[in-house]
Amino acid sequence: MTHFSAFSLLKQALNGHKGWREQWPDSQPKAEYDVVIVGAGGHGLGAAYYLAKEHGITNVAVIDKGWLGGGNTGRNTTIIRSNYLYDESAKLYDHALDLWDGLSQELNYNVMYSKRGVLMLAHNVHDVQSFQRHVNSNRLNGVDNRWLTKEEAKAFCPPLNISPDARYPVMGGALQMRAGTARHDAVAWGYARAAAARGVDIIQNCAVGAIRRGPDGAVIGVETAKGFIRAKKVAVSAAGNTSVVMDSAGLRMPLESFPLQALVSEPVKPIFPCVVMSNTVHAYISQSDKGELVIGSGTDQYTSYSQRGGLPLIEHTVAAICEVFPIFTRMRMLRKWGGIVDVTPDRSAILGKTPVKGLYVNCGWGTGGFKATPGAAHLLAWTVARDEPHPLNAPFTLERFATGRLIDEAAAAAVAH
Amino acid sequence: MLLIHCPYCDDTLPELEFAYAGEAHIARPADPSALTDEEWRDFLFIRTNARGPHYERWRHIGCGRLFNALRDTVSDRFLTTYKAGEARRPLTNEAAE
Amino acid sequence: MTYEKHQFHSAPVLIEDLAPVLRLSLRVKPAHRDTLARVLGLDLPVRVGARSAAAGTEALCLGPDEWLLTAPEGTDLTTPARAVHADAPHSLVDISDREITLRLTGPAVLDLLSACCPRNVAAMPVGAAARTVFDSATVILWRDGIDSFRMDVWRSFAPHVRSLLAQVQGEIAAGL
Amino acid sequence: MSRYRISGKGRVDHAAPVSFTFDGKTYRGLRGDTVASALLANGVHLMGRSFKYHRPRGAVTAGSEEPNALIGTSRGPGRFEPNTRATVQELRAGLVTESQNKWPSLSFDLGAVNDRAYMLFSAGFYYKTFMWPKSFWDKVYEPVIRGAAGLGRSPTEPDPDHYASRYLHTDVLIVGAGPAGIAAALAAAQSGADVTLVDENPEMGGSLLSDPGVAIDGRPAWDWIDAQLGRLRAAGVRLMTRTTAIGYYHQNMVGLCQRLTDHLDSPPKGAPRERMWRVRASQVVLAQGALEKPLVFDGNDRPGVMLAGAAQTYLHKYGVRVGDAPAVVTSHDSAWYAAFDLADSGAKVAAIIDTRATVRPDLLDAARQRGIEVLAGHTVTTTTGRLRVKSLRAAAVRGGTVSGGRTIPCDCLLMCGGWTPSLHLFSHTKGSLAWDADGGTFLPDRKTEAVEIAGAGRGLWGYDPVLADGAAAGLRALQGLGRAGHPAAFRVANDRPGTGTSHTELPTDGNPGKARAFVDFQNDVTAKDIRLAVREGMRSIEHVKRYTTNGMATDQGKMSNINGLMIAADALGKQPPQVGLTTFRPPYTPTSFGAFCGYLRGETFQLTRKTPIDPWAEANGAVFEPVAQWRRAWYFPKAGEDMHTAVLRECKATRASLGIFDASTLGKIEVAGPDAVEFMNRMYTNPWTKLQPGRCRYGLLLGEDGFIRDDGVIGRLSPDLFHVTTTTGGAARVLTMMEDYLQTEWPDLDVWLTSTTEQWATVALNGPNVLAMLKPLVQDVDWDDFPHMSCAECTVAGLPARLFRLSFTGEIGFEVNVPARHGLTLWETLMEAGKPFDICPYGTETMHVLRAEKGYIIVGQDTDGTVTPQDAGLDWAIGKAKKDFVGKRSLSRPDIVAKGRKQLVGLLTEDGSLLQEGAQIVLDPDQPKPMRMVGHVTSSYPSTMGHPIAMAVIEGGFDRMGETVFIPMPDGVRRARITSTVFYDPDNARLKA
Ligand SMILES: Cc1cc2nc3c(=O)[nH]c(=O)nc-3n(C[C@H](O)[C@H](O)[C@H](O)COP(=O)(O)OP(=O)(O)OC[C@H]3O[C@@H](n4cnc5c(N)ncnc54)[C@H](O)[C@@H]3O)c2cc1C
Ligand SMILES: NC(=O)c1ccc[n+]([C@@H]2O[C@H](COP(=O)([O-])OP(=O)(O)OC[C@H]3O[C@@H](n4cnc5c(N)ncnc54)[C@H](O)[C@@H]3O)[C@@H](O)[C@H]2O)c1
Ligand SMILES: Cc1cc2nc3c(=O)[nH]c(=O)nc-3n(C[C@H](O)[C@H](O)[C@H](O)COP(=O)(O)O)c2cc1C
Ligand SMILES: [Zn+2]
Repeated sequence: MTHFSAFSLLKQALNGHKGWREQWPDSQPKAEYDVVIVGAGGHGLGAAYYLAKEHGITNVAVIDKGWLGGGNTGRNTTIIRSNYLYDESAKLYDHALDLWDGLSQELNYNVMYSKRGVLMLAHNVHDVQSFQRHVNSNRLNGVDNRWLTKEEAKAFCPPLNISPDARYPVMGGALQMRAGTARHDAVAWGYARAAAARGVDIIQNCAVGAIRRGPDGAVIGVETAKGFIRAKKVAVSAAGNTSVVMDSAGLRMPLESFPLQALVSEPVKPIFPCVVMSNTVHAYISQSDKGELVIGSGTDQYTSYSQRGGLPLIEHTVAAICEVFPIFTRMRMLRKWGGIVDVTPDRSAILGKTPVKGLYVNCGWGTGGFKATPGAAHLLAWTVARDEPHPLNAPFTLERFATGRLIDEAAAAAVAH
Repeated sequence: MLLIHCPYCDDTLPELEFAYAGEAHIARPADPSALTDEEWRDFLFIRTNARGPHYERWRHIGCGRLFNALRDTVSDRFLTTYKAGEARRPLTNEAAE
Repeated sequence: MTYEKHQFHSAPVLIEDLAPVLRLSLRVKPAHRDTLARVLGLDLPVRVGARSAAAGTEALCLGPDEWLLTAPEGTDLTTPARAVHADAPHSLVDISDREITLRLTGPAVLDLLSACCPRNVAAMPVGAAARTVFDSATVILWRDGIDSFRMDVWRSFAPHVRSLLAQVQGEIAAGL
Repeated sequence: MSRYRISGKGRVDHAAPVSFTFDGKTYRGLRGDTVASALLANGVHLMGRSFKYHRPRGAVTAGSEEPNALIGTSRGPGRFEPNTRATVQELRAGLVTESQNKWPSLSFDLGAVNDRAYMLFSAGFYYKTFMWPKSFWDKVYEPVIRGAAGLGRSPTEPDPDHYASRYLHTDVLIVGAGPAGIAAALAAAQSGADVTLVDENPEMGGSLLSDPGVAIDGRPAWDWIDAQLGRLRAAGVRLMTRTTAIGYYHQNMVGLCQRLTDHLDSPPKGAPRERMWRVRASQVVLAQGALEKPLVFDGNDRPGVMLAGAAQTYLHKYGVRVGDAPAVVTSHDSAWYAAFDLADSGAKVAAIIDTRATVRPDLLDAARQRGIEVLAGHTVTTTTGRLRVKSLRAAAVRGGTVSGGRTIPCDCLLMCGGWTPSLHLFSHTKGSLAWDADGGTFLPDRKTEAVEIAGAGRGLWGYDPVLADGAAAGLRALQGLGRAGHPAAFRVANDRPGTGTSHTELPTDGNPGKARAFVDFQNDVTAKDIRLAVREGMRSIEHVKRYTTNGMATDQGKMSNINGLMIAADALGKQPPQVGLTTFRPPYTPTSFGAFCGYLRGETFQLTRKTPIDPWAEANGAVFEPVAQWRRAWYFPKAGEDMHTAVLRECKATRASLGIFDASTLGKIEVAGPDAVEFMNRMYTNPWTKLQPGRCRYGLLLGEDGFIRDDGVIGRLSPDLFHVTTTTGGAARVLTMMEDYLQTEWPDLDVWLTSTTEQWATVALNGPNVLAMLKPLVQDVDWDDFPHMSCAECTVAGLPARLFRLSFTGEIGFEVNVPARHGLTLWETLMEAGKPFDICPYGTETMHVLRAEKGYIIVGQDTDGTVTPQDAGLDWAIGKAKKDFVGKRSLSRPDIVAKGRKQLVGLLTEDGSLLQEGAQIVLDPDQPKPMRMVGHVTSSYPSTMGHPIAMAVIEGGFDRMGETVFIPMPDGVRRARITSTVFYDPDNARLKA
């Protein structure tokens, strides 16, 4: 792996960039692996990287039906934060934040993690109560999050409309300063390059059709577009498509897949310094390093695997943005797209073992799993390597849906992003 | 925005007049107390989440009725809709197209 | 240069509030529909959206077991219905005050409605009615004539609907 | 008139000059000009700077696909907008425009130092650097990178314009009004079909507007267009110009954005700026035409280098010659016609350079006749000129080798790399594409919607085939409606047929590593960048796109996709169809946010529901709070009072004598029918069978998961009639949930549900004097048999009413429901009648305090979707004998019956301070973080009892009565004692009074 640095860049610039090598090879499947990971999103690639790096397991393949990073990793609004309410969630996401912090250096790939601050707006008394609850809980959990008055919020984010006459007036907000964004594609590429350098095979354009189990019920491998691949362990990290993949192993999941849309504006000079989220109005916005406003929309009401989504939702999203930031009506939308997110009944992820020996699952991140990427990857690798969950992901079991120990962030607050 | 045929109104109308109501043909157990925790979980939370033809329910604001639909979740195309209480429509070749 | 005018009618549209009438929601299963029809002295049409009228009382079929009855204030439909309740169980609820009714008339009325009604209002036959949506409000839309509609809207939604209608009215008047 | 404007030529009005400014300088153009055509008429090619390298750029197109000539425009305060395509913006009087992405000026831009260091800024360079020292990222690198973002500057003021929207249902929607679209409309408009024809341009006619020499059916093209549009208008076809089809959604729904006022000198009052049309068409015909491809060679981006078709459009539509000495480089016949037309208009065409070794003899003849030098089998290896192209270097290509270069002076360079069908909208439908090797392009293949594609949009060239194709497509659309029509035929004279070939970068004898051969002009992506991406392992075209940003600019790859694909395929050693295109996404061209908002702005952004009593509250100085969609009176401050004093006054007045409260927003559902009681038993946790008519009961509703969803007091008015109330926010949800069970699980039950929320206005009266005040106003109630938790239909203040005796405050209380139209009258009557008792109107805050003192919960505040009845201390509300009700089974799941669940208790602070709602509770305040939290404060108020009260959920709270817990706040740790939730009148003495 060529080391990336200002120096190597300069050196290559002088010789016409001829010396750069491929960041990951175009691997073809071997007959057998110790671990096969289904899904080359940030979570799956990251898990492969940590398996190799932290657990010495390098006979690993990450298999994707398309191009790596082409799932939700490549289509999310990149909001990263950890100010979740419940201890379980706050600890999980804060673990991820810790990893985000050194990720560029660790991977030798600049993922442009930007701690520009995420401001979550409160628009009514209920919001205020709920955010205070978050702020207090985060403080005692050692998670950064503080309350801003509406004037402080305006000072932090000048385009904000804090007029009391707004349909949903801003009553203040919760600010997590450590939160922010990252360059989504670079996360997938950085993990892919670092994993490949440690011997992991990344096999693209190779759909996993079925998970095969042996006579004792344990996993023996996966059936793919490129043939059967034996595997001692299989970890499914297939985001929106989890139900389909798991079904092939005979496991039915508490998941539904919905289209979630996002959009960008034409690029403009810096105008928007931070990330703002309003769950009440349904507006999520930041400005990318290239200058577009990156705006998150909601999920369509029906389940779907078509990455499309309808117009009415987009209209409402844009209207919500313009309600909170009325200076933007004359901006133009450049592109909108959709992704498929899998959602659990309690809106929290499932990360752990399954009733099938040798089969692990990481799913249900819904509309908010990008921020978890390094954390989820790290914990998935741990769980697969040791065949037992790390204490941080131990609560995020599949069993909780039978026993009732739900981790319901959505019920406690509003939608979680 | 989808166009949906309401079997009660016998009319094809815009999605904005309808609300999605989840997977269809998940009957509430007659005697929930007889179920194990796992069986009860299956009823509560386990969903087919089919990729392809999917049995689901919609509610029409117009007539206030919940009805069943078979929709391809890859193309989002409705294959058929039918009244609540009617048996699951078979996946004919025609429908699966 | 050709400047294409769009096809809006810039003729005015009239938006008025109508006086209250008696409004009842009748719910009855198909097996007992005839009984109710008989005692109410009304046809209860079975097709959703169909209307019938007799002696000043009007019935609109809103769903397979739901009719909206309207009549002049003071009409007593409850007593005859109650008389057959045991044989023909049903529910008859006074909702006179739940909605208010707007009348929308004028050559541009279809433009006005098409601003916020996703369904094809132009295709609604005269004499039909439908429960549908106008922006985020559920409304009942009655087509009384080519250019004439009534709209029943829940009381608290009415200011919103009126405000939208007024905006569109202004836009139509601007002629663009 | 400037020397570039040809007098009398074009569709502009030569008698109507319009002046405008660009970067502070005033220019004159003509009515009908775009900013770009007017600037070109003034000899101005330099219109902008590119994104990364800040290279000087001019208009490369004459349409909405323009990547370079993006400007800021404004029309007075609040009406500034960035990134407007100068090639689209029509001139209007007083238009103010500015160039972008430059400092200090467009011709001298310091940002252009990037261009000197271009070797550093290779594709993906930032992923490889800015990592050390780590602390520099936040402080130095990131701010610099972010500072360099963007093209234009954002608006900074609210927009005074408004926006509109419409739904439209039509039989046939035709997108694009070029020859194909017009022919399709003529065919489809037969037998009375409802047809809509839209075009993004101010005029219909498409490429015919740039080809006036063509004759159709014996008429010059422009006359023919006028005549056909007249016919279409007469046939009732809806013709919409300045209307862009932005997106093609499910089931033939097409979004159109119509621009209404941006071209007008002074828009009529009340006119919206833009209107979004949501069109539902039975059949769609896409006749979008084709987009011309640039050629990729070193220096192909200098101002003055533009598409040949654009030059032809400037000439014919606007009467503007883009240069005096144009040179042409092409791989397609169509650019030859542009050269001929320019020559015929007086330009001295420097040369036609064709990459093809053999060219059609008639074209060669025509060039010879005009004295134009032809270099067939040649390439362009580079250009010169800083702010405008000065010369090019042409060289012969033989057997793949380039030799014998020669410099040709020119003042503009017209390029054409062939044409790409516009497949954007078709691709939105997920229709598949097929590679056409001959044309070197993708064509529409498998369709997923009722759609026809016609004309240049499916690879046809020449007006004769295109007209025929349009007519056939229109007819098929008509037949798709089940209607018949006649086929039409057109006679075309002076047609301009053409073919061509496709290229990667043009061959060169220079150092390809140094070539600045641009593929994506705006994002400064060069051929070299694409090859580098492939070398670095970006094998998927989607990776190439994201690594290089090719196709991600505001033209969304209209200029760059195919060229990028050809180069990437070449680098990968694959055929283009094996590599494929990136995904097309809406909108077709960038579309204003305002157009998406439509009416969803300001007071109509989202509806606000108000009760019949709201006007009184407003007139009497209420402060309001939003609750779900409603606005509710929060408190009624008197002069000088803050919220705290007002609320305490309201509370005390109610406890002492009489308070009045607007409860109209409570959800109400009439549950009627012989099986009503059975239904209630199944839905609610409580038993209902024994509840007598005339009595009410608190009802608790769970989700099937066992958690509390809603609650409310429910009255049984007769054996088969229940008056159910729900929380304000829960009304719609509860009704939907009940309907769902009724229709799907229990259709056999004879019971019906009717929402009566808005039928009734509800006024709550509470306080020790309520009976004294109310009794005289009530008729038909037997007071001897009307204890707490009773209900009756009666008359109150002469109004038909439903009277409930219940209490949410701990005082004797009533809720009077009257038909909504009388709500205000009732309120005013009660206010009058209450005067002797100092009746006090109170708002939601006082209601919250009073109920909290009494330990009543608020669903959604004290419960949060994870709380069971047992957790909330509402065990008593569960009908133990009932075999089943919604949610019952879940209550016996292992973790629900486990020890240590959080339970709802009261809290009293030891120092008498007020706790914060949402404050967290611990058992050991000295532990290190992360602390183990055992619960949180759900409700907290200053009370009428002289000390604040709070409710909280605490792990195992019921077993901790009297224990002390700790609430660590930023300013110190509070100690609080766990108590019962009932702080006020625990024996209910006041209710029984
Ligand atoms: C529009 C949008 C906005 C979002 N915004 C945010 C946000 O702001 N913040 C945030 O934290 N999260 C956000 N999310 C959620 C976030 O994107 C995801 O939770 C996260 O990226 C999931 O990562 P992943 O690696 O698990 O999944 P993915 O990146 O989706 O990877 C899964 C991979 O599995 C592959 N796969 C599936 N089935 C198979 C098969 N049978 N065989 C082989 N491969 C298969 C897919 O091709 C895919 O590449 C957003 C999501 C969307 C769609
Ligand atoms: N320079 C030339 O010689 C030249 C150039 C182009 C085309 N042609 C000829 O023109 C003919 C092509 O005719 P045609 O009718 O197929 O195409 P066209 O280009 O004449 O017409 C297409 C029209 O559709 C409009 N359009 C495209 N996308 C749109 C959208 N999303 N919303 C609204 N409008 C949209 C375009 O602006 C254009 O006006 C061919 O015969 C070709 O030979 C000649
Ligand atoms: C944070 C972010 C920023 C983006 N910025 C741009 C952009 O500037 N230009 C663009 O064309 N697309 C942009 N996109 C969208 C992508 O082009 C693409 O639509 C998205 O990754 C989904 O992929 P798909 O459209 O190919 O399905 C952006 C996407 C994300 C997630
Ligand atoms: Zn219906």
